Amino acid sequence: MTPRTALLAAAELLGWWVALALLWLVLISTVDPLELAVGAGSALVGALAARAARRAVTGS
Amino acid sequence: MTRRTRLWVLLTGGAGLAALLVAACLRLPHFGGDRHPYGDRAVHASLTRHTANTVSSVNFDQRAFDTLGEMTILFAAVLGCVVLLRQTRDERRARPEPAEVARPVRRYALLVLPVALLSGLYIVAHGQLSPGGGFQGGVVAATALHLLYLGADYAALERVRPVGMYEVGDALASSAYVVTGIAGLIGGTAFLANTLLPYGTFNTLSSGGTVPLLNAAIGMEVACAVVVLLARFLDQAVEIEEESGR
Amino acid sequence: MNGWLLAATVGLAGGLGAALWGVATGPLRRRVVAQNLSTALACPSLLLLSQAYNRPSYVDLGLVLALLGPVGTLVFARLLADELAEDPPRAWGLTWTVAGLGAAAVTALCVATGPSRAMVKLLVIGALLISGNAIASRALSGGFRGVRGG
Amino acid sequence: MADAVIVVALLLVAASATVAVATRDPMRQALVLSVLGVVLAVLFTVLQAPDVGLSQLAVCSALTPLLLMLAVRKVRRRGREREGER
Repeated sequence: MTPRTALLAAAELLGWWVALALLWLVLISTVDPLELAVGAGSALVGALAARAARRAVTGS
Repeated sequence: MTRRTRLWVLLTGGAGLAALLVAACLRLPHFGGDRHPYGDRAVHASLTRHTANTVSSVNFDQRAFDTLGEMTILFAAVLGCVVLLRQTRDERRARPEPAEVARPVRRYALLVLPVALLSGLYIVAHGQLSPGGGFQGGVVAATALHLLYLGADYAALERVRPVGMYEVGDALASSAYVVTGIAGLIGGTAFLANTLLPYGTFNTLSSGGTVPLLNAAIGMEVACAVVVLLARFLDQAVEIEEESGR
Repeated sequence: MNGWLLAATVGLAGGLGAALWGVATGPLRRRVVAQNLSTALACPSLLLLSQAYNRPSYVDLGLVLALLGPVGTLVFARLLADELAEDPPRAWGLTWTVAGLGAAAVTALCVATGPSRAMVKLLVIGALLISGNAIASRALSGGFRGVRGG
Repeated sequence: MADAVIVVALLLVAASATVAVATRDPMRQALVLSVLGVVLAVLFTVLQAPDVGLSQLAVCSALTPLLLMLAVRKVRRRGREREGER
């Protein structure tokens, strides 16, 4: 895990996290701190799944 | 006890049951009418506990014990599938060969997988506010994971989905549901009673006391159960073959 | 007289009726296209119903159908790849007209809801639905040619 | 007006259920079951039961077809292997 690939991985995760957090904001109706916290957590899970899926497919 | 007499016993029993059913149906509230004795009480109870979605309140608060039964039914069904669809001695497991899928389909699968996963988590989290809940969100999240099989091949899905972890997740979520129930006992009230947590402000994520917790437990349990179930079906259909030489 | 409800009823009766007739009769390739179009027609109807009943929470049903409808068609495309290989379905015209209908319904709903996060949610659902159905019909007409074992 | 949509949904469910029973080939029946699921979800939504409609949608749109088609594939493959050996 050279620094470069680590940076790339972090950038990809961050990209997915921002996109999914925005999608969460669109999905919910009322915005309050707890919703944002749960949204951030779910977006992180989604970002990890997205990266794992891409690596699984390209790796094959 | 010839066949004819047995038939007669069946017919009389059936006729009696039919008569009772018709009598009961005649006294049901009118279709689309405004008198709902059970509905009014359920809505009143769910509103007093600040749960916006009455169906979730019935599922996870007033009749939480029935949902415990439903959860164990799903758990037992998946357990039965795992036992039945296991690899027997005379079968061998062939490596699933990588499949070549059209680029747009693969890109679509990789794009929609996280979106569907997030939507599933959204449906589980807002179970007690808007239509949805643990069951629906869990199935959506589990189906999202299988976009990998549809968009690429089974080897890619196997790399991302360690089945053992999902079986543990299934068992953990079921026991989390039961432990939340027992916490009600320890708290001095009844099993699965919704008296532990404050009910929070209406129509927010933290409203409804233990309803969100039970929702999350059911969501995780259903998602893991569906993944384990589909894993066994996919194994049988894609990987496991009979020994050709007799 | 609720215009949205009328539009939803016409969409359901006409669209789903035709999809059901298409999936019930005819060669396998037409049945698969009919199944694909059944979700492409049902999702806008669900969105119209949520506007007709004035309940924004019903939009989540449209969201789930827009996400999982095309996945169902991908399942059929992948597991029927051998049967569909002989005469692959060619229904681009029909798919794009139905997508156009869906887009029209979504834009009408967006105009009705006005600029807000709810409108963005409707646009996201519309985009998911149309891209999903386009990809699904792409998969039906030969997306899984290289797949032997399924 | 609201009843009209209920009548349409009920008719569609009745028709697709009959077609599902009438279709003999399992693969074609899986297709019809998928459409039946969507129509049932619409009926539940029209009868103001969105939670049930959502469960019906979540299960019938992708999960049931996948289970059905995998089972049909396994049975067909086993049949073909048996014929190959005989």
